[in-house]
Amino acid sequence: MAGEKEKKVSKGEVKEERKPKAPAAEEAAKKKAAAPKDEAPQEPQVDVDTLPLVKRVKEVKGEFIEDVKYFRGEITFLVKKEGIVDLCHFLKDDSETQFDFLTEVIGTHYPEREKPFEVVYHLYSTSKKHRVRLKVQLAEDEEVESVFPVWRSATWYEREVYDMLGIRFANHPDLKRILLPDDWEGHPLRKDYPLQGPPGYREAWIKAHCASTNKL
Amino acid sequence: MAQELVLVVIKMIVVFAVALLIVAYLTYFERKIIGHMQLRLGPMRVGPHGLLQPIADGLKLFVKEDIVPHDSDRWTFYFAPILNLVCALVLLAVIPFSYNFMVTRLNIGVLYVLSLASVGTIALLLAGWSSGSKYPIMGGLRSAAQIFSYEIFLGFSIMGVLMISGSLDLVKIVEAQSKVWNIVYQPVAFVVYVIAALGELNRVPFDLPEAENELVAGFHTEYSGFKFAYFFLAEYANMIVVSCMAVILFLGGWKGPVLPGIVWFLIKMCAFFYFFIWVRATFPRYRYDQFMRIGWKIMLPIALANIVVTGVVMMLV
Amino acid sequence: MGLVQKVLMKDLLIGLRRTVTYNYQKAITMQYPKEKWTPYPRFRGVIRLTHDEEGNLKCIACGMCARACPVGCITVKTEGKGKERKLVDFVIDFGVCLFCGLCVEACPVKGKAIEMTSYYEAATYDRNEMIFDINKLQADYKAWERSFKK
Amino acid sequence: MMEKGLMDKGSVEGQVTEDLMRDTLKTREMWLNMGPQHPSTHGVLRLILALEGERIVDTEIVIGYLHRGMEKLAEAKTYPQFLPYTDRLDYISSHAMNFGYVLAVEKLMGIEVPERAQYIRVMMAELTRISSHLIWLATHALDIGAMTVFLYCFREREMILDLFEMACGARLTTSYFRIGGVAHDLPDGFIEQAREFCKIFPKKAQDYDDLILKNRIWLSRTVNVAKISGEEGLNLGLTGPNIRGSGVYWDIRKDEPYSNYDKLDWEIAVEHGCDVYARYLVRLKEMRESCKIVSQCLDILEKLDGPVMAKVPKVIKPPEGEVYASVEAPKGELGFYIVSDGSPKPYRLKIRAPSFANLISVPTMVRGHMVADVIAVIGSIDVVLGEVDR
Repeated sequence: MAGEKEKKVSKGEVKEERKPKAPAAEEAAKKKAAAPKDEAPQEPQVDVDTLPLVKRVKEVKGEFIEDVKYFRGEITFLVKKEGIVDLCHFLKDDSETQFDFLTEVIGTHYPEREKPFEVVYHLYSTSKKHRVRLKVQLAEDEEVESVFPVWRSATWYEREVYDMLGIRFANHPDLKRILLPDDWEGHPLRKDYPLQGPPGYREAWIKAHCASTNKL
Repeated sequence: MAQELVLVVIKMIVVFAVALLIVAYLTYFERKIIGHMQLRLGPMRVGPHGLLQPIADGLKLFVKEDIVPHDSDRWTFYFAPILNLVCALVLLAVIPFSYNFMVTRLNIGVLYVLSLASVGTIALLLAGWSSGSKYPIMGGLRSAAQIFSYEIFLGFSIMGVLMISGSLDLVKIVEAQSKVWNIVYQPVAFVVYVIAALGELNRVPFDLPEAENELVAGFHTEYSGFKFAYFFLAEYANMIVVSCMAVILFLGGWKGPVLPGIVWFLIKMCAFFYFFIWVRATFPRYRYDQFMRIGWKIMLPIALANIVVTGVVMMLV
Repeated sequence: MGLVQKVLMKDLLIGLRRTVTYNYQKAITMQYPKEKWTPYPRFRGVIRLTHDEEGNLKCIACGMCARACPVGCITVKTEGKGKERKLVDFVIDFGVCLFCGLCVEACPVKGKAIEMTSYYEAATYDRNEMIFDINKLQADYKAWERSFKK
Repeated sequence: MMEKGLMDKGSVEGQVTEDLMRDTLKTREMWLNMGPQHPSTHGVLRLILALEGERIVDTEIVIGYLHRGMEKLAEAKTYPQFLPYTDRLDYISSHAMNFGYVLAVEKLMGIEVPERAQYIRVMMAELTRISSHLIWLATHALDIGAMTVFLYCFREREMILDLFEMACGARLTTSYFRIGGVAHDLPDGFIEQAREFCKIFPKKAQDYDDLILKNRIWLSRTVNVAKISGEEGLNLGLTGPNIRGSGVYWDIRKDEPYSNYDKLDWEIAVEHGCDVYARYLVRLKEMRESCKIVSQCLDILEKLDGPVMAKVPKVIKPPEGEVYASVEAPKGELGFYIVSDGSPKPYRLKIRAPSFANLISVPTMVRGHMVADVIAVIGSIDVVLGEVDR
């Protein structure tokens, strides 16, 4: 966890939790006692390699898979950057997987990591009714291939990731900002981007738009 | 001579003043009726049951800022609404509200009405074009297409009536219906006439030139203040004229038992307004190409067939 | 739809019949300033501070509400520490408030030191008037409610 | 800027040039800017249309006028604090939005929600679906010109909003669901009033059918307009009633049942017309199915007693990890992807907004149609800009 984030959390929380801390801990303990009943079936030590989907993917496209995770019933593949389009094509067309629907493309920023960016793909199969998550990790200036040839909906999702995090997608037909104005500076969902916009932005906005009210 | 002139002037003033008042209150009744059809109340605030609403609206439009777009063709932009209203009001001059209550009796009344009505539509085209904006020009183009298609079968639809009565004089047409109204002889023509009238008036389901959901406000998007009021008045004045023509051509004009002729005329006219408003509250809007198709492929053949059938029957009887 | 029905415009006539029947039924409009909507008991309107039987504020100045607020529109100013903590001012900016009710839920006082009233006519001409201080937050809306309640 | 954007798509430019070559007259397409202030773009959607006469050659969609940075805000709020924000995503179906969010957090924490709360949630979500579809029908019909349908729909919607106000205290931004259950139990008299609604609604819904279902004008405006096949729809990210209008049997409530949907008896509404009219029929059927679900829930709730909140720690601190949970919102698949680092605030929260994804296919749908059809198409896919821009 980033130092900055840690600090923010502690600043906000330690003060707040002065009172409820004890009950919270109690609750947590109580929950731990009661929880295994609910959680245990969800979090058994599943051997991921026995899952049919993982087996199939590892069998055919094993060279692109770096890691497989299983959490709360969801399978996550950590995919090598070069293999993403190839893997997507396979997942879409293979008769055992049939992931015909791209649910979304997400970008995440982990500033403390060596490869700070992560692009997450959620896939769904309307015939097999199962889901999978693919992850690609990227270094600061790396690009990832667009999955636009596989699912056309990726155009917008990837534009949003670019807009919010500045991750570039190679071979994207029209990579530009989507939610923010074209002349916006910075990428707001990066962790180093301040919550209330760039410094001075808010004040300038108030000056321009709320001249009549002196307090906001 | 002088006496006659004074009489004509008085008639003119009465007809136009009453017409403008009726027009203003038509908007009120439209809002009220549509409101009630939609389980609302319509205007309620200005005066009892909102009765002064049209006057308040008029005053509001009068004092509103009069905006002229930068890219507009200035003089045409000013001229179009005036032309539209003048055409609409001038039409009222030949309408016989009863046997002797009319501004002037013209022996080619039908022709006069048809020709001036199309001039009024040109005003819409001018308005759309001169605004120098994209939505109005699309509205203007649509109204131009309407002139060409709907004017034609509007004319054809009343041809049967003219054949029966043998005159273009509106008074004579009414007199010819002393015993039986023309709607009995010409039911098909009546339906065609009503549909053509809806198209001619830019009313739902044919209100394409001003389709507010597509073209914002169509040809009068850029108009504001009193120039907008001109269009508004003209639209309702046109509604009066079209309703009057329907009453004269198909519903026996002022003919009716007991009540004086003018009262009968107004009752029939109001029934027609109600129908227009009723239609507006009920139907969706046609698309532009569908509207053209209905005009040329369905209505025109029906109107022509009606003429042929009327002719054949008249020859045989 | 058969040809006869099509020529007779049955589809259109059904619609026309529907609108004309409603024309002669009672409208469902509520004429707002004249008649007013009586909210249900749970309505989340403007927030006020409550009193105990002796007429003192119930608030113990713990600041739980301020911490629960998603937008941070509540400011609780206190004096002193520990058991001597005293409430100095309690400010809610209703220009920012979401009226979500999380503050009331967070209140640890028995019987809740803050409550959401049914008052909904809180519009103002000036943003600053939407900032309620401790005095304004004790306003009683009972009279307002009684003025239109059936 | 806008010209460049359109020209970037090489195929479009090619198309236009071809048209120019074909016509001996030198004509140029007209650029029409529809929105963000336009009567029928449902908020602040902006479309840049390239027109040839009234026919659409190309469309570019510009969004973001309502962007509030929800995802960034979420990173600064604790888990319970973000809940009222989800109301403001799709503000006409806030229960469904809450539902998606709390499901995701509960999945992350492994909380089991009490039965009674489950049924209350399902009932509220279905009432929301009806009210959302009513607004959709109202505005869609208004866009096509049938303005009376609008008022009739709102009449029934008011009944639903009354129910919401009764149970939650707010009519629109309800914030009723909590992580682990719902905020309050149902108030007295709720079940009776809800039952009355279920009884009245199918009768009142006859009004909309009378006005437009078989109306020839409505048919000519919607049938065979904006056809999109199921396969293409999936490729373009269509979900919810829109994809079911193209003959795809896909409803998350059936396929991955959450919150007791599998214990209730109802059917997926599917039509095979692939056009605007099919999407209209799907939603009409869905409203009636939802009504069925609500009355079943009411039957169960009458007998079922119990708590409406699970035992949830005061400070919600989920374990480290990431989950994706989705619900069938009225507009389509609503998903929340939450990455937790073990702190009381989400590390990353991504909202998969159905309207955003549904908009992607609009340019494909409207190509070759007329300006008036654009309105019908936007109406038929049912966008809410609060959700698109987030």
